[in-house]
Amino acid sequence: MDFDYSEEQTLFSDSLRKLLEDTYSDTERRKVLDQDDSFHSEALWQAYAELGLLGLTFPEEMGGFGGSAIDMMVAEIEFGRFLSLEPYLASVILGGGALRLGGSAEQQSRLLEPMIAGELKLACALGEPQSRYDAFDVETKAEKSGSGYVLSGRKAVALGADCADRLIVSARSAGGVADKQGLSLFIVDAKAAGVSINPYRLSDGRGAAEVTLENVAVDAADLVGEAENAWPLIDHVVDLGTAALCAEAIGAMEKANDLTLEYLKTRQQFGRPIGKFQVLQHRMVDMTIEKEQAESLALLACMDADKTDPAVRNRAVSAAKVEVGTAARFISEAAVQMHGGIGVTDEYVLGEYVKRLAVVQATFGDVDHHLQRFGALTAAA
Amino acid sequence: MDFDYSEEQTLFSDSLRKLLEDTYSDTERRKVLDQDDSFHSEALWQAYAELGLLGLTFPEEMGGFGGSAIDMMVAEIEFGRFLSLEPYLASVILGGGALRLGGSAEQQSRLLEPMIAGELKLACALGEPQSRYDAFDVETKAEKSGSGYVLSGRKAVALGADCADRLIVSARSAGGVADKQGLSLFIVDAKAAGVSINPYRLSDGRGAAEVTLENVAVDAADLVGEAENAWPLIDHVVDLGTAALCAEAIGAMEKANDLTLEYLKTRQQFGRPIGKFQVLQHRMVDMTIEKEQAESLALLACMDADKTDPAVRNRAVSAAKVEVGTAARFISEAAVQMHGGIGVTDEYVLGEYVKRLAVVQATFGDVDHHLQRFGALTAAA
Amino acid sequence: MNLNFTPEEEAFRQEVRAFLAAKLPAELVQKTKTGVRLGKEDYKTWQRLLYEQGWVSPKWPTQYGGTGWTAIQIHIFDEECFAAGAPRILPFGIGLVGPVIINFGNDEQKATYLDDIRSGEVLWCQGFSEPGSGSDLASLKTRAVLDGDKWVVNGQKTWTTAAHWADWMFTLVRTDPDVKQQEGISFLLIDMKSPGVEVRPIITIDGEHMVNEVFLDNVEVPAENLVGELNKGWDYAKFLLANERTGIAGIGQSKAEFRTLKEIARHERKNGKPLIEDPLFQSRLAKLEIDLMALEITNMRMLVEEQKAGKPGPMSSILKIRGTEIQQQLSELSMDAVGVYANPWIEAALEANWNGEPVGPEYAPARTPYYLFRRKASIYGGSNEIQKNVLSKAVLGL
Amino acid sequence: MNLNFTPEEEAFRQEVRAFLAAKLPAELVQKTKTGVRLGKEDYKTWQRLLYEQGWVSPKWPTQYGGTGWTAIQIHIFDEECFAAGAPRILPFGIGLVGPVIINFGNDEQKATYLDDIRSGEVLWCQGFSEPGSGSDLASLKTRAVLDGDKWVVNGQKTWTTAAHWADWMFTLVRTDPDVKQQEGISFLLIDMKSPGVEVRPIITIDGEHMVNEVFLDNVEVPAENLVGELNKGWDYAKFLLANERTGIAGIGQSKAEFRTLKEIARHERKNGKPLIEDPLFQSRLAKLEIDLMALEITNMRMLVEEQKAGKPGPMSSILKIRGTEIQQQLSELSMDAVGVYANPWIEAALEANWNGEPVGPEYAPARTPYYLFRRKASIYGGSNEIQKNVLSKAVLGL
Repeated sequence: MDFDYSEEQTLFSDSLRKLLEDTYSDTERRKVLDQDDSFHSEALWQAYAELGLLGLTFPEEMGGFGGSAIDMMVAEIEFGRFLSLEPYLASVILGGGALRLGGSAEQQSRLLEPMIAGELKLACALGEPQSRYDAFDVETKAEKSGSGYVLSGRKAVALGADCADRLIVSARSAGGVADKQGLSLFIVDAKAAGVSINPYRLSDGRGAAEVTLENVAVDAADLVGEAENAWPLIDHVVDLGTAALCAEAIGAMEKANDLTLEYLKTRQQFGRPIGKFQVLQHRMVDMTIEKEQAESLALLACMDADKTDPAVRNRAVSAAKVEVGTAARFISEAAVQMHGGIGVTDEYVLGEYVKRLAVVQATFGDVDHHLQRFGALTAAA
Repeated sequence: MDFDYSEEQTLFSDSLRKLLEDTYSDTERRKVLDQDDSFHSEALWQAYAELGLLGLTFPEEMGGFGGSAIDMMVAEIEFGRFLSLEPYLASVILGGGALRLGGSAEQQSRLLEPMIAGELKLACALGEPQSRYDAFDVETKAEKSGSGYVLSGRKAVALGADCADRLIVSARSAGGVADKQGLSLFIVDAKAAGVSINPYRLSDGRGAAEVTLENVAVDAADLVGEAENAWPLIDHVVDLGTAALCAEAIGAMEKANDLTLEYLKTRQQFGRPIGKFQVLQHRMVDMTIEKEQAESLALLACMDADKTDPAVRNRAVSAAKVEVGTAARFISEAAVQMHGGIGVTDEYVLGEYVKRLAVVQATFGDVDHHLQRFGALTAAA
Repeated sequence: MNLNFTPEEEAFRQEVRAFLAAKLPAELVQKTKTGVRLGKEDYKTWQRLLYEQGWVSPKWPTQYGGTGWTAIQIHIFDEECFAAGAPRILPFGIGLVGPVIINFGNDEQKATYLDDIRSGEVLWCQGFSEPGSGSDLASLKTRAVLDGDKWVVNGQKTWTTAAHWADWMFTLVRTDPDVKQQEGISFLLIDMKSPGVEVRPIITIDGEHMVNEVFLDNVEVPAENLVGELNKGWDYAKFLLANERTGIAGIGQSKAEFRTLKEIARHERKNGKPLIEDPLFQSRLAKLEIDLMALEITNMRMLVEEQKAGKPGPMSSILKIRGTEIQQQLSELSMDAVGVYANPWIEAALEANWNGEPVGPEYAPARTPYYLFRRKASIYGGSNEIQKNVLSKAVLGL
Repeated sequence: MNLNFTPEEEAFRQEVRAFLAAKLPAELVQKTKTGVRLGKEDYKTWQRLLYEQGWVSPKWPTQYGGTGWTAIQIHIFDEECFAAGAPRILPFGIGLVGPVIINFGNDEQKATYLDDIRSGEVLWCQGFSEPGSGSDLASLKTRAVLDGDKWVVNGQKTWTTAAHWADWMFTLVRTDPDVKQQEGISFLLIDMKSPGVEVRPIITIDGEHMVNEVFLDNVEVPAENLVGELNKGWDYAKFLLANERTGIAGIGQSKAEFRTLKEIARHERKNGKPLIEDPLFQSRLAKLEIDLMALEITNMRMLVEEQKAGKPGPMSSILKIRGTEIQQQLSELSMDAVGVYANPWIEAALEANWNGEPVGPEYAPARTPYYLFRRKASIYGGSNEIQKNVLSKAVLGL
């Protein structure tokens, strides 16, 4: 057991941080937030490609760099700290992850190589308007048609679907609406006939979309993994994404804490820095503890995110999401409160962290969802 | 709507307080706590009888003084403040309440009159080892035998059963173990053949007992209310007792707060009273707010404790027990913490309030139990 | 002691309901129910209707237009208005500056301002906070210097809600810099149309423009706009803030929001059942409802005390603290209730008459903005930390 | 970065397990599992067994009897001991005074005391707190005056755990009353059999006698019992308290208690099902387990850091705060779990070999006393408020 970054991880974390410091200041990011045509910076995306970031988590035989989920964590912490708006989670972790874990060699070579090169983007479209946080709750239908399939249905809040070239879509050809059996995953061209995409920003500025599929034809070659047995893959992909989100939240919380601590030291009221008031001191201590505890479990989640035993992986991921969710809410609210008025202005950067953390909260399951998943595992164990 | 004690209530509250101040100091109460033969002060009990307290909540035709549940509240608040160990809740509110609400005129005259005179004590034996907080979860059997019944079963933690002359016992002659149908209530002589009583103190020093019934014969005249349909009566009696407990907890919390505030003002550390530290100030404020909020709902519960519509009564009582339970735990723990070492010593009186509040917590349903009962009513409404 | 409403109180409730049924415009109700943002005219319309009914300033002394209602009646009125979907009345005129003018203003000021405050013809804003003076309000720096029959005012106010709508601003200004901070402050009324007054918007994290910075650059204010005595402004501010605290519990509004939340929780589904039946969500909902029930009674207990005493006591800080905590929890639980549809930021959907393609249920787009909006409830009107300081000192004697 | 145990670490775990299986007396296990109160001899027995194994003082430098284990090994050892039902080792000798003697004592003191500390032959207690000096420890008043080759000590210590069992007490005494408080304190070892030492029991709210008052009336202490330099006692105390903080997280013990709690929750029934399946109880249990999992990793992160740095840093206050919060929540949830059977106070059932008529399940009688016992966890060893002050200053720079 050890808790240090490897030499490579340190190097790579430093260079990513330098890239973001140099090119992605608050001002630069604000410009991206004001864009209407694209919800992220394509220039930064290409810089990620050049840095090798887009291939980080893929084995060398898929054109990647053979990194682990811990390497993913190293990157995500920086994305969180700098509020990177780019669709890394959507394209690399989720879309790429689905193909890495479940795709055929042909699919990997067809899609992962250009994705890693920055020439193509992926996204997953799993959840639906009625699913809440259960990715197995799927109404979208896949009907066999010749050697291929025809898909129809609606997908909700698909991360990165605003800009993806290909969508990985879950659909059902057997079982009831909330059955884990009967699901398949398909690669769908975002421009295919019958696909309509309603793109929008989330409250943290990141892009997503509602996706409607009307009799969309897909080839047999675009079935990912086994037909009607995609749940283990979907569950794994979502766990992986959740672990990545937890790591990103650690970076964001760390920065929110830094901003608050700085404010406590500089803001004067009643003739002294407000950080001299014991109630605020202790709350700042609580924020620090919350972040440390969340970080410990984000570590664990990333350690276990690549494990194939779902009970082990689910448990670590749910524990992390509970701790991160609890910490994120406490830190967001305490940070705003201690900043006072300035904390609720759009101009000051804290609000962007608060919104990012709110989006993390309602992505892939909130605290209650993961408490229940974890609790059921504990009760069964 | 008004929130003042009536003139009678003020007078009566004052005289009860004077009685307790004069005769029931901490030292006196400690003597009672050290007694082995009786778990309460029989002298104080007789003084309650003389003051008319034992008849307070009974209509005049039953030999009482026609008071309401609000009058009960006035008394219970004082009992809480002075930690009265006497079985008022057990004998007057629960046992007496069952006969008042469901007994025949003959039973009332036979038992309530001597009870009010201080010559006889009652107790309810409702819960069982497996019941947790569900008074309908009854295994004790009542079998018809001639014109009467034969009872067999075990009753758990029956308040005041250590000293009661008559027990009001629930038993089942129809339905499954957790059915609300099929229950009856019986008056059982504590000295009857087949009744065995294992008396003990609770952690707060009050008396209770495990009661075992082995083929205990009871007359038809000792059936309280309707056979096999006692649930509405049991539910009402337990609600009444819960409302009384809530009121008692208000008195206890008020006193725990007073002790803590006094300590904050007098205990010196770092060259000043510890009450000058902002973190302790704010916690003391939180304790004050918790107690005010709990008091508001204890008021409501006592207002509604006499209502016969179970939905209205259950709702008010559960709301109060949740708020009192939450406040009691917060206040207990914060009071001990701010006292430091002295707060965990047996010698200092605070611990007695902490123990009383802990017993209140685990009597007639804890916070979770009442949150669930209340939540189900809200979801259904 | 009796917590039941009297027949008279019940009759009063029916009277209020009848009025609301007859007069509250459906268009306003539709906006408040879906969380669409209200404009200046929405507030003015509703205030005018109450003014015409004679119910716009219930707490004022009857000779100035008060209704003479008991604390319980005021509570019933408040509850029924929000239950029907009425907007709130902006507090700056009727709730804040009005009582100051009534208590400390001269007859001419009363004649000039009070009726327009009640009718809503003239809107007010509050010029208290400054960039360097938030919780430590008494350190304010905006300076007013008497020059003949005019005050010349220089400085900057901030977090000024509705300054961009307001015709007048009541301010605290420093009129004597050489004495103890609290003793050199005066209470001055400033016409927002005066030369030298500049309002700049502050956009808040919910995306809305309701608060502003107000720059005061050699603004000339007639000497007679001073309220009460010179350098006694701090006393008037304390009086005003105590009134603000009491009004801020917002029971009626929170009860209405709780009903909306419950509707959402019936509509949303989790594990194939209505969310309201999910044990964890239900228990959070239950605890929140219980806290609100408690605060409603605590509020009435304190309002009755306050009416007896003729003024709010320091215990009213409890109402501010718990009231805003509950408001924040309501907004939080409502956001959590809509699940993943809390995330899309469809700001246009918050404007009246939007007809874009909906993203998620109709009630979803307002949830996260409202959560963010509510963050400030525990900051303004004296932060909850300041309220606890007040309670600690004034009630507990620490 | 790697959170998996190495094969070497797993092998070490097996070695510890084998030792425990062979040596830990079943009678002790039975007592710890049911919450029966442990006596002096129970503690001594277990310490002696560890001493003989050479594992009693893992953190000490190897030349004084330390094991040279890594932080991870120490964690594994701790976890396995508690999992097997071993009692804790009383901390006063090995955890507290031992390292002070090793770091600041002279050779003669090391020769005199260290081996008896390890074997448990000589038991120690800690004479720090006084009636007027709790959180403000440096204000202590117990006076030591040098008279020839003896210190004459007068004063009173309190909250002295195990003083009635102890052979020796290490104390902080005031040796110079005329300088700044922290600069006039020395660290002195006192033989509890000395004339003038009087121990009076303090019964705590859980009904147990473990803490005491210790009165010192003209107690004569040989001059050579001074540890380190005169008037440097405060530095040694800070060193000692930092060690105490680190040990106090109690992960191994809490994990064992969590398993007990889970067993209780499986056995208790609610609504006809095991309590562990009740959604609210299950969610509380889950949150507690998650917090404990997090603290276990946080603890290892910090222990590894600490071992690298060679001493505990101020961040270790986090372990004290969270560790004791979790201990308290465990005791609270365990009490709640047993429902109405939390209420009977059957003190005799907590004594070994009681065979009275049981009241409720076997595990029930210890629940409320243990809840009450755990209240002090957030008070002793520097209250959690003091820990937060430390973190605020030393880590955050506030």
